[in-house]
Parts: sequence; C-alpha cells; structure tokens
Amino acid sequence: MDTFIAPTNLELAIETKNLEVIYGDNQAVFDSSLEFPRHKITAIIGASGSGKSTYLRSLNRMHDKSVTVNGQIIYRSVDINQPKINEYEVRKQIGMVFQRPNPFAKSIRNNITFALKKNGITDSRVLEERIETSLKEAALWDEVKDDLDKSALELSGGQQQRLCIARSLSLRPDILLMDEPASALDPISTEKVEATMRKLRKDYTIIIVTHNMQQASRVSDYTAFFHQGRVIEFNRTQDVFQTPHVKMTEDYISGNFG
Amino acid sequence: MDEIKDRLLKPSKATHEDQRGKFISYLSIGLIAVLVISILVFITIHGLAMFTQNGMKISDFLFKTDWNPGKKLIGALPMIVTSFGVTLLSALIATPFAIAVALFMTEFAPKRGAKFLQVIIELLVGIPSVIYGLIGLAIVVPAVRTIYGGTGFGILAGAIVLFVMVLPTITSLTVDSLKAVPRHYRQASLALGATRWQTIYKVILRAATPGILTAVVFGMARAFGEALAVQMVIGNAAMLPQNLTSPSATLTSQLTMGIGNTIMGTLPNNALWSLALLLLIMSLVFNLVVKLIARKGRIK
Amino acid sequence: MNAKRSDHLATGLIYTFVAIVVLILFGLIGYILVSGVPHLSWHFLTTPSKAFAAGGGIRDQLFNSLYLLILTLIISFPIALGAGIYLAEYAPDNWVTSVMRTAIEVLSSLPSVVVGLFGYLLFVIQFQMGFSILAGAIALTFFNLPLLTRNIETSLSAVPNLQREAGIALGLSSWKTTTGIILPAAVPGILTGVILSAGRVFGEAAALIYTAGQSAPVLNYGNWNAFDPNSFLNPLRPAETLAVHIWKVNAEGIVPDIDAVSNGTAAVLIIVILIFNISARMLGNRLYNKLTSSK
Amino acid sequence: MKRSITIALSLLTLLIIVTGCGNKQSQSKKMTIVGSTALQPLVEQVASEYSEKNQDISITVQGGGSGTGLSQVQTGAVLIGNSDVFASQADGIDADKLVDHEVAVVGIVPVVNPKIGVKNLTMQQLQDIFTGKITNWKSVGGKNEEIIVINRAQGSGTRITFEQSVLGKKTAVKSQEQDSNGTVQQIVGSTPGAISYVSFSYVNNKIQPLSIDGVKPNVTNVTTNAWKIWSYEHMYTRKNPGTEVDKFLKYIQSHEVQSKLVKQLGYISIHDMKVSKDANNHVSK
Repeated sequence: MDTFIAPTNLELAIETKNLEVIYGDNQAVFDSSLEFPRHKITAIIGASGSGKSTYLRSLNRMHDKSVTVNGQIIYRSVDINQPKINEYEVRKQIGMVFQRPNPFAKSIRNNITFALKKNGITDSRVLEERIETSLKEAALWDEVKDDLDKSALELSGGQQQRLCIARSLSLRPDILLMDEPASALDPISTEKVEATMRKLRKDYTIIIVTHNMQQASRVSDYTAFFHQGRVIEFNRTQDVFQTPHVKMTEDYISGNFG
Repeated sequence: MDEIKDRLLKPSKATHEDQRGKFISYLSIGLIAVLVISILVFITIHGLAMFTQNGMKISDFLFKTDWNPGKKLIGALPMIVTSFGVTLLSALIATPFAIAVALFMTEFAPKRGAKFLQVIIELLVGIPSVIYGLIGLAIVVPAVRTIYGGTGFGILAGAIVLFVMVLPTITSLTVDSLKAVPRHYRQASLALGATRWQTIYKVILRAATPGILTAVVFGMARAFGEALAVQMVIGNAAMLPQNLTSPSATLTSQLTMGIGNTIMGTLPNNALWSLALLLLIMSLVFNLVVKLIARKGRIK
Repeated sequence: MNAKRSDHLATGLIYTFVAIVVLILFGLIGYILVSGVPHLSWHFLTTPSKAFAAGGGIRDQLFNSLYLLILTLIISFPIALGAGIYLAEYAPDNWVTSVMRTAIEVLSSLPSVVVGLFGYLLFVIQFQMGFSILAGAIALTFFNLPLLTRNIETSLSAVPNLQREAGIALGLSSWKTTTGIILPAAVPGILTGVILSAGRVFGEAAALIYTAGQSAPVLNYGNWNAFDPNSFLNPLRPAETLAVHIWKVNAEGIVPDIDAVSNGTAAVLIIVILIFNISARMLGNRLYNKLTSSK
Repeated sequence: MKRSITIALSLLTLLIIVTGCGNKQSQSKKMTIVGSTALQPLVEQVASEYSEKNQDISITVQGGGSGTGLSQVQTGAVLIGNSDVFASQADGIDADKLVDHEVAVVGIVPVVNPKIGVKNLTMQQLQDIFTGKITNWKSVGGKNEEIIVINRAQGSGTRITFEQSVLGKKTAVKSQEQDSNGTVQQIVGSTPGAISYVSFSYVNNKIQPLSIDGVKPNVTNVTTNAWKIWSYEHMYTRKNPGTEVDKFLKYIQSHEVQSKLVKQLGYISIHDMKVSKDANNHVSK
C-alpha cells in the first residue's frame, strides 16, 4: 500500500515504532510508526474501523491483558510498551479523554480530587489550587465555581466533557489523548471544547482521534490518516488537507469513500 | 525529567494496591470454592456410605418402592417421584403467573406498577417457609380436602404451597430476561403495526424464551430443595403417590423427619444421607440444564 | 379485528393474573397479621419465652434473630464483596470462571436441610462449636454467599465501563478504581441485594435447627462480656430464632397458648421484614446521594 | 470501602480466636445436653433452676432427636444425651458403654378425631388398625369413615414405645408420618377419620384420647402398668462423667424436681412408679 510519512524535525513527545495491536485472531493495527511533536495538536483521522482509536488507546496502555500490543512506544527515550513498565505512571503522564463524557458519580470537586488524593496529595490548599487551575484550563471554572459540591452528573454534556478534561489535567500530565472528545456533543459544546484544546496547546501535547475532518483541520497542527489499521499519510495538517501525497488520502478527504 | 523516567520503570503504590486487591478478591473466590468443594465432598462421602459400607444396591435405592431403612428396605422411588411431582406441578402453576406479572412490570406498567409489584415480590421472598407451611396446614390442606376429598395431604397441597414460594424466583428472573430484550425489537414490531400483544407474544416472549426457561428451572431447583413447608402439607407417607391428593413424601421431608431419630454411621442414617446426595445431584442437574438452555439460546 | 380482540383478551388475562398474585400476597400478609397482631404487646416482645406456662414472650428469639443476621452479614459480606469484585472485574473469560459461577449457583440451590446437616456435623460437632450462633451464622453464610456474590457482581457490572476507563486513565490501580468509583456507584443495587438476602436469613429455620439450635437460654442483657456464657453477645451460645421458635412451638410446644405465641411470632417476623425492606430502601437512596455528590 | 473490609475481616478473625479461647476457659463449668425433643423442655427448665442455684455452672440443652443424643454422648461430644428409648434399642449404639439415668416416665395415648365417636378400643382392635387390617371406623363402632392412620417418624422414641406395646412384632401399615407431638395433635384434630398417638401432655380438647380395654389413660394407671403404653425418658452419660454431671442428675431425680417440674410438664414422676420396665418391654414389680 502506498504511504507517505513526513519527517517532523521537531522535539518529540512520543513516538511509535512498528506498532501492531491484535485482538485474539483479529489484527486491528499494522506496523504503525508515527512521531508526535511536543506541544502540538496531532489529529488522527480515518473511517470507523480504521484502527485509529485502538492505536490511540495503546499509547497509554489502556488495553487490557487480552489484547496484544507489539512494537515500541518511545516516551522520554523509554520504550513504555514493556511488561516491566509501571503502567499506572504511564497513564499519569499520558492522560485520556473519552468519546462520551464519563464523570464519576461524585461531586464536581471530588471528580477532580479523587485521583489526586489517591496519589498522595492531601494538602487541602494544594487540592483547592489544582481544582481551580484545572477547571480554568478546561474553561469550566466560571460556570461551576459556585457549586463545586453539586453532583457532576447534573452538568450538561459539554460541561461534563470539559470536567473530564479538567480531571485529566489536574494530574499535570505531559500528553493528553482525546478519543473523539466532541462526538457526543452539540455544536456549541463542541466549539467550547475545541477552544479549550487550542488554549491547552501551549502547555500540553495533544493527540486527538476524530472522524470529523473539519474538526481536524480546525484544531490540529499535524494530521495522520489511518486506513484499515495502517498509517497511510502523516504530515502537517494543511499539507494533508490541501496537497495530499497519497491518492487514498485525497479520496477520503474529498468524501469519495468512508 | 529523569525522575519521571525513573518512576516509569519502578513499581509504585498503585502496583502494590492492585496486587493486594487481586489477592483479596482471589482469596474470597477461593474461599467460596473451598466451601463448595467441601460440602460436595462431604455429602458425597456420607451419601455413598450406604452403598459402600452397608452393601446396598444403587438400583434398589433408585427403583424400589419400599422405604424402611431400619429393616434394610431402601427403595427411594416414592420420594423421587413425589419430589418431581410437586416440583413440576408447582412450576407449571407458577410460570403463567410469573410471566404475567413480569410482563405487567416490564411492558404494561413499567413505572409505578413495577415498583409496587417489586415490593410485593420481595415480601413474598421474605415470608419464612415455616409460616408458609403453617398456613398451608391451616388453609390449603382443608381446602384440598373439601374440594377433592381424601385427607388433603399430598402432592397437590405441596404444589400449591410451593407455587407461592417459587413465584418470586421465577418472576424476578423473568423480569430480568424481558428487560434484556433490546428496545428496538419492540419499536420495530410496533412500527410494523403489530398490536401490543402480538409484539409481546411474537417478539418479546420469543426473544426472552431462554431466559424464561432458566427462570423456571431455577424456580424448580428452589421447589425441589424446600423442606419445612412441604413437610407440613405433604403427609409424609413413604408410598408411591396414587394421585395428587394421596399422602406421600418428598426427599427433603423424609430427610428432615428422620435425621434426628437415627444414629450416625448406621444404615438408617446413611440412607438419609443418600437422599441428601440425591438432592445435591439434582441441584447440579438443574444447573446443568440452565447452562444448556443458555448455550442453545446463544446459538439461536 | 382479530388481532385487536386477542390483544384485549391477553391484556385482560395478564391483569387478572397480576390481580391474583396481589390478592395472594395481601391474603397471606393479612392472614398473618390479623391472626397475629392481636397477640402482640410490649409484654410479648420483652419477656422471655416459657416452657409450659402461658404468657411467654419472644424477647430472646427476637434478639437472637437480629444478632444472627448481623453476624451472618459480617461473615458473608466481605467474602461476597471480594468474590463479586473478582467475578465482575478480574475474572478471565475461561472455564475456571465458568466452573466458579456454576459452583456458586449450586451453592444457592442447595436444600437448606442439607446445609443445616453439613453445618451440624462439621461445625457443631467436628469443630466443637456446639449449637451456637456462630455455627448458625456460618451455615447461613452458605445461603447468603451465592445471593450476595451474584448481586454484587451484577451491581458492579451494571456500572458503565466508561467509569472504569476513567479511573484507569487517571493512573489509578484497577483495585482503587473498583473500590473508589465503581463500588460507590453500585451501592444502591448492592444494598437491595443485602436486604433480600437478609429476609431469607431472617426466615430460615431448617438450616438453623441443627446449627444455632432450638433453645433460648436465659440471657443477661447487662453482660457485655462476649466470653461469658450467659452474655447476650456470646456467639458460642445456642440461639433459637423467631422462625425456629415458630417451628418448635408448633412441633413440641406444650404451652397452652401455642396459637397465640406462634401467630404472634409470625406477625413480628413479618413486621420486622417489612420495616427492614422499607428502611433499607430509603437508606439505599440516601446513601447513593451522599456517595455521589457532596463530601 | 477497603477499610471496612479490613475491619470486618479482622473482626472475624478476632471472633474466631476469642471464641476458641472462650471454649477452653469455660469448659470445666459448661455442660451440654443434647437429644430427645420430647425431654428438652423438662431438662431446660431444670437446668435453668439448677444454674440459678449454682451460679458457676452453665448448662446448654438442645434438641436434635434421641438418635442425635445417643450418638453424641457415645462419641463424647456432649456429656449427657437425652433419649426416649433405651440405648440398647438403638442400632449402632454400644449400650454397655453408657450409663442410663431414668428421669421421668411418659405415658402415650392413642388419639382420634373427635367426630368419629369412638372412645374405647380393645388392644386387638388398636393393633388391627395400625397394621391395616381394620380400615373403617364402622368396624369398631364408629361412623362410616375411612381410617386414616398417622404414624410417627421411623426411629422416633414415641413410635418405638407404641409399636412395642401395641404391635409387638408386627409391622405397621404404611401410612402418613409426622415427626412431632404438636403436628400430630393439629392434624388429628382437623382431619376426619384420623388416628394417631401422642404423649399425655399433648392431649387437648380438639382430639379424643382413647381408653384401651376400658382402661383410662391416666397417671395412676401408668404407675401400676394397667395402662401399657408408657416409656422412660432417659439421660445417658458415659461411665464416670464427673461430679458435676452426677450432681445435676441427682438433682433432676430428686423428689423436689420430680414432684414439681416433672408433673407440671406433664410427665410422671419416677418415684410414683410401682413397676419398672426393661428394654425388652419386660415389666416387673
């Protein structure tokens, strides 16, 4: 299959080498090597079933033991795809936001402090500070600052998703993985989440999976196109969208398939 | 930055937590396994003693009809027949009621009606079997006597009492299986112009059949093992039942009646343990049947 | 037209069946209460039972029932919780798990007489516990474990997987995720299961006759030393429960007021179960709100 | 949540340890008596009076049936085993190793549903009814009503006594069985045509006790053996059970207990008996 992978020549946050993901007898991701530049937003696009979500979830070791992940994932010059690696620490460094908002059935405050407390942060001043900064970063602070003790389930879908972003940010991760974070949201909420992402770019590396090409072109700096479990094209977003190197990418972007 | 790299390579608190958590949960399930195995082994050993130590024949036990272990007569057939009789009959009566109540709770009045019936069903579960037995003795037995003659004791009285006792089991499991039928089945059927009953009968009940069968089998397992309530209304005569209103005895009633009057290690005592083993085997069989139903349901 | 008619017919039939079930329940509860409540009095609840004279109460039996219930839950709940977590969160999808599940089902369908006799021979005699609350509680644990385990498992599994992923993605161990996030969300379901199983514990007689025994020795409610044989807290004393009391009074009672004692006890049993169901339901909702929002 | 699990688990362990220790500490003062449900109320009452007088002793009395009592005392699991039957009558019990203490006498009376209209039977008629030769009350002077025999559970003490006195070596007809005096009383009272037998103390106005050969079932007739269906209540111990046990058994056999509690509970005092009976139903003066 014809592929085109452009070199970035930038400082990398994380990269994969020959990554493959296998579910039982089914291989979902083949031989994928990608580089994700630091403090940039990289979008992964592709049709449903192209393996993009599966790929994303292997980056912070979210697959359970029934799934085989082969190849290397280099983060801070360590291959984190090894059994001896502390996967809990990996996930603290590489946070994740999911397709559907999944706040805990707890208060807004506890949604953020729960993981912090379990990680040994108990000083209430530090906790309060983290709540405020994370919620501000996720652009939710102004909407909820007066009732932090309200159940998170009472928030709107968009607010819930931003709470989930804030929750991930509270751990001060390095990289934020987002798996179609706006697909369950209405346009206004989507816009808010995207605005949040653009703001976060200066402090975080963001990798976002989306099937929405407009979204990819709006928010991302780099774009990777997945098809049938393989990386077909990777380049700066404007190049991918305006001058795709591979015919398949062009077809996909112009809506000829998928 | 090396500090973070370091952390990636070392086990942390979370790692230990997970190990500890796994240990606790494995321990618990292991404990249950040990309990089950010990009770199985225990009853098997005692239940086989009659055949191994007292030299009785299994065929006599299963197919002969004279039960008087004190005189070396160990035919358990009357109890086996009666146990199956009350179990089948009670399931037969209970199933339509259970399905009706379950349908009412899921299809007709899923909000208030369901809540109300839920409370009722939980209360039925809460009534102790002794009380069922006493009420059976005070009401069901005389009623059967006036309507059908005889003494009133027998399979019919037992089945009526058991019907009420297994109703909650069958109903709640049926509710679960009806709830598991995907919503769009209903919508699709109704959209095609089917009436509610056609939808229920042709679509929902059909889709839920394996689940309902499972519910019935679990109800039967409960009925098979029930002792005190049945003992009060069955008549406890170790004879093959002539009809539904002739006194007879179930495996459980014979077991509870006799156990205190026999001496450990003697034939009469061992014979009762063999009845217990039979009960155990039956509950295994019921579970096996459930497994088979589940497998068949999945293939369809 | 035909389809419509059968629709009406079936609907009518279903309503009739439901009505019959409701009537049966009201009949049962009504019968128990009507024949029992007139015998209830403060005196009945607060005096010990009598062996041969009229006017005995059920103080000790009532306490024993509650104590036995608590002890049973103390023993069975942690084990069921661990096992439920195992099945819902850790169990691999293989034959071992399937055998374990079957084992639990078998345990739950064991006839209570059989469990009673097993408990009698093993705990009462072999382990020399004697007829005791402890032996009774262990026997009841046999029934309670499968019910509770299955209930905890389903309650945990009913919590959306997204919640699990959220916890894991925050670098929490799956144990912490389960106990800190999934479990609180499953509390109302678990609580309902506990109530239902408690109802069964409360009404169980067959398994207790041979384990907890059928006598209620004179208890000293001022004696808080659980080692003392006549202390009400001693788990090694024999304890007749309400359900066993009903059974015994009817079987071998020679008190002149058998009906009064038996019906009164039955009414108390039902009332306690009613109170239990209602209050636990309310508590479940309260607890859920508390766990999910503030604090 | 985890903390509560840990607490519960440690409580449990504590409980087991505690109870284990408690067991040993109090063993010297603890006495467990198991067996016959019929004898249980009497022994319970006596035990509670006895421990009121002797504060340092605690006695646990349990039912479980005569068979349980005998096997438990034989294995040494309990100090005293209560039984309605002689140890030698029970299979699997080595009677030579046990010591019998007769503590009360119980009379057993055939009872019928009152509507039958029969108040007296000959011993032969009674035997014929229980062996199935007579099947209608008409044949013995009652209503035209089928006879419904309700026996006691196989192996129960009451049944052994009844069959020994009434049936001799003959075998009873197959029939309904009930395992307690109370249920028999209820069922005979409510079932037309029913006949069974209960201990004297279970006779009430809903059932009709029968005279046999014109002899009334009362205490005086039992003491002289004019009423033939009676048995001892036994408390068995192993040989040399210890002074505490001896003292308790002496107490229960004392005139104080025999003339008060034993009578209140519907038994007959052993001191009133003018005859005695052995395991083979042999009566001597």
